[in-house]
Amino acid sequence: MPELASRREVAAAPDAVERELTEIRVAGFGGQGVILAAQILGKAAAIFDGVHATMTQNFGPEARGGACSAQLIVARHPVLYPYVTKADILVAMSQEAFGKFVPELKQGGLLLVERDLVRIQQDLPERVRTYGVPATRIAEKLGKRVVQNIVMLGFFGAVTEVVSRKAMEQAVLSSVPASMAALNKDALQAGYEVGRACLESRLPASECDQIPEYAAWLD
Amino acid sequence: MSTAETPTEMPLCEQAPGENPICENPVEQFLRTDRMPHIWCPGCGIGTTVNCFARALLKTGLDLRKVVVVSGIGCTGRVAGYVKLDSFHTTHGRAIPFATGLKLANPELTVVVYSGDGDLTSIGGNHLIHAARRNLDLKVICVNNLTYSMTGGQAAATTPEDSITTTSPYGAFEPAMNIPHLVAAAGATFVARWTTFHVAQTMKAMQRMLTRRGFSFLEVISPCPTLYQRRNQMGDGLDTMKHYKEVSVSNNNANLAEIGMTKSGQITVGNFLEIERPDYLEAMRAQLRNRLQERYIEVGGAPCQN
Amino acid sequence: MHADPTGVLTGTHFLNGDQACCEGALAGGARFSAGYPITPSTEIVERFSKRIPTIGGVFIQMEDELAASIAIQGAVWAGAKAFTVTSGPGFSLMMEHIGLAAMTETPCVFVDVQRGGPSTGLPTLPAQGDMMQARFGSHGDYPCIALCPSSPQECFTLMVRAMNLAEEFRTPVFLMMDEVVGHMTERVQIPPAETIAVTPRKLTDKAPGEFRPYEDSEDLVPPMAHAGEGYQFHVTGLTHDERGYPSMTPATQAKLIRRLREKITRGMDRITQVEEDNVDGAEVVVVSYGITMRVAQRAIKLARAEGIAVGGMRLVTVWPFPEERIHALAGRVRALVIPELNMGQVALEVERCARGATQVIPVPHAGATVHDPQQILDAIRKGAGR
Amino acid sequence: MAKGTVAIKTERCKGCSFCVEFCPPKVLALSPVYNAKGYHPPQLIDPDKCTGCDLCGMYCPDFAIHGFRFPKAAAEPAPTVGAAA
Repeated sequence: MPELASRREVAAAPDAVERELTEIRVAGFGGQGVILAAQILGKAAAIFDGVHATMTQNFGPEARGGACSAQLIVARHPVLYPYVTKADILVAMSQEAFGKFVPELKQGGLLLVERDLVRIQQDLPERVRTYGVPATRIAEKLGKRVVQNIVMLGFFGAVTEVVSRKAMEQAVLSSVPASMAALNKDALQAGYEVGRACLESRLPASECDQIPEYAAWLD
Repeated sequence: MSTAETPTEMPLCEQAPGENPICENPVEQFLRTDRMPHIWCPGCGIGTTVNCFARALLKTGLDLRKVVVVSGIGCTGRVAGYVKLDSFHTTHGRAIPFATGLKLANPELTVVVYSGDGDLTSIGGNHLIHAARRNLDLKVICVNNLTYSMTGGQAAATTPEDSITTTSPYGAFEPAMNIPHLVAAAGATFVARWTTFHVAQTMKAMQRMLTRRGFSFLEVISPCPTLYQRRNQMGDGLDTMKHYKEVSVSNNNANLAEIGMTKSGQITVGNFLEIERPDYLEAMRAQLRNRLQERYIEVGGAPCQN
Repeated sequence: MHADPTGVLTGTHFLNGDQACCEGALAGGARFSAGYPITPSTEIVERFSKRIPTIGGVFIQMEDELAASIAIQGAVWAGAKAFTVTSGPGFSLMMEHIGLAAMTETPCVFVDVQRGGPSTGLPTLPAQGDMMQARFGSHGDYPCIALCPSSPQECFTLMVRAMNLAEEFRTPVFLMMDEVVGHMTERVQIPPAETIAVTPRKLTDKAPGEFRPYEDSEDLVPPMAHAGEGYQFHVTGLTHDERGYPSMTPATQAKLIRRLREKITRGMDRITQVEEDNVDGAEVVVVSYGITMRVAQRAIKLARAEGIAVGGMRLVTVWPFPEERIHALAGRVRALVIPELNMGQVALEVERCARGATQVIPVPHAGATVHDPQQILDAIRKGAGR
Repeated sequence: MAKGTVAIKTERCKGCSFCVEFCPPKVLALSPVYNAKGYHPPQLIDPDKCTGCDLCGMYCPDFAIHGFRFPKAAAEPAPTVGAAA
């Protein structure tokens, strides 16, 4: 089982009593598969990694156009409070989602963005590390734009330690139709490869384009 | 027994009808005789319709253990309490959805909804429309006495214009609902209207409904001498029956848009409509079998018990 | 009797509370549901409509909640186990038929996924404002059973339990969920069918003619019969005698209404389910239910970190209210803290049962989200005199 | 010679007169006597003409009267009954 919350410093009281958890926000616009991504992530943790995960999604009119988001709490112990208070990880798939949720990202947190759709125009909380992935572009190159969320999940899997690679793959395959298994597997693989290359290069996100594995998807 | 014995036959029946089987009223077997006499007023037509219903059941030869009567609230709503069948006296307006659950959970049942105009067309109007649309296999008998009787004779959706009721003391001015037109438009596959004067026709229509499949609707115009006729100077129950005889015109091919009830005008009666189309259960089974193939587990004759 | 394996999705799943509730209904034997779409309960019947044709049963989407709430009762009398689900405005529309089910002793389950109100309120956001409506919503005086799950896992287990309690007591049972629990996705373990206890319907063994549908029996729960079996029985929402016949006399009313109440009171021990956490020796006990108790647990941990002896009592069954438990508790603590997503409904009951023996501190919340644990922590501190 | 007759449960009768009015051979009339509830139940005033057609039975809202044919007469073709509009 991966070490949870290993990247993070222990937050200040009062929530220090529950620090063995990771709060994740996944956000974007309707049609990007944001909710499914969070669902798969939660499933990977709760079913295949055997830890605890609670996923909640924001319903309502905003889910049919504007910002749409899901919250996921992953923990060693049963999750009590089901919502994100301060996100350890924000996955932003759209500019609007980024703008809306970046204030809840905690200091030292992790920001994952859709490289082509999110421009980081505002100050981030201190010590936030940012990673970007051209998820939509990669998905299009693989043949179907709809797997952009799976590309993002692969990328997420590579740059965070929330769920194991194996659990992620099992979760993806058990959540998509059998006829789409191969495509989703490729999407996940592509995301992982780009993520790992990015991480290993130790380059800042803005310079990841220089990495051959990354650049290959951009032309 | 022979005709020669006739003179002694009749007094025997009058004194102790139970002692001679031939004296037994054939409808007795359908009645909860321990609840007689019933609550309906002298000259009320509801009992006459029940009489027709019992005789229709007798003629169909249906297994009475599988016939269920569901009523709503109101004078006609009390029918469920007097018929010796599995019977349910439900809430105001909701006999049809209750019957829907009964029928779908055990398709073997012959489900009769027996209620009044206020119950079925006003508070329960939406259910009437949708059951007709679904062509759910229910036999709906609507006794229409043009008013809310149980509550003391208020204006109903079916009250003809200019009628005096306790809530239209200066005469009703809303057009009365034309029920056969409504249910036909909603998708009913059998629609008829008779009056309590037309006992043989009423019985035959009931017989037809009981033996066919699909949403079947019968409106029976019936006197409410105590509350409707009296307030409108239309006499008693008998006067009303004579009035029905006088003003009724039988026309199976009537244009349903034109048969709305008026206070004292013509009453168009007839078996207006009988068409075939798949009922709800048939349509459901066909659709599910088509989509699910052998994975579909059909809810058949047996109730969906666990 | 155990569950029919056909309907049991044994295994470990990642389900939201609504989906888990549907699985609970199927495991509990439900083979009929009638519904009308309303957020945030719709996913329950969406799943049911997908699952039931391959299990053997019927789902029908009715024209409104009034229809749905009585169609299930028709199905029950035809022999099926049945339930319906709704939310806020739909729950209001179902009230009359909750009374009908209580009066006619029709075993069925009503699931209310609570959202913010009154009126249309907050269709997609949580509240726990229907607790008193569940208790007293239909007219007349009748008892009820209401269970409050606080996780998708419990939406499964408590739905099975709700189906069972309905059969055991021949009464409508409420599963009082809330939007958070309904839409929250977590791991749900569904055990093998043979380990899931299912209460069979209590049916008469008498012959037609000898059967009296509402006769007195030892446990005050009369055995029933199904339509179509030759009993030719009568069921009415009117006050009725043992034969099921209308009888509108003071004596019949008193006998019937007392029995309806008494059958639940007598069964209290089998119905009441309360979870206690470090209640012995506690200065303050937080009493809550549903999602709010999960949130409260965070506050409890924080308070303990400050050295306050805090206990927790989670009401899994809210109705009938565990009166004696609360009363006994009240005599031993400095304060009872009652957070809930309403302006203080169950707090009133706690106050009544405490009978002045302790301080009762409600932590009201208008809904739309859950409490900030800090609010509950403040109330705990106040109760502890800090 | 009567083909049939009627049986009356006088205590159920509410005196509506439907049976009297719609009897095809007009063999019934309300009796001058009262039943326990104060209604005048019908009586057979012209027994020889009764056909036992049971139209009175069909009309009766109170299940208080019904007509029946004598067994021998029942074998003969039944006359057309029912009220035409």
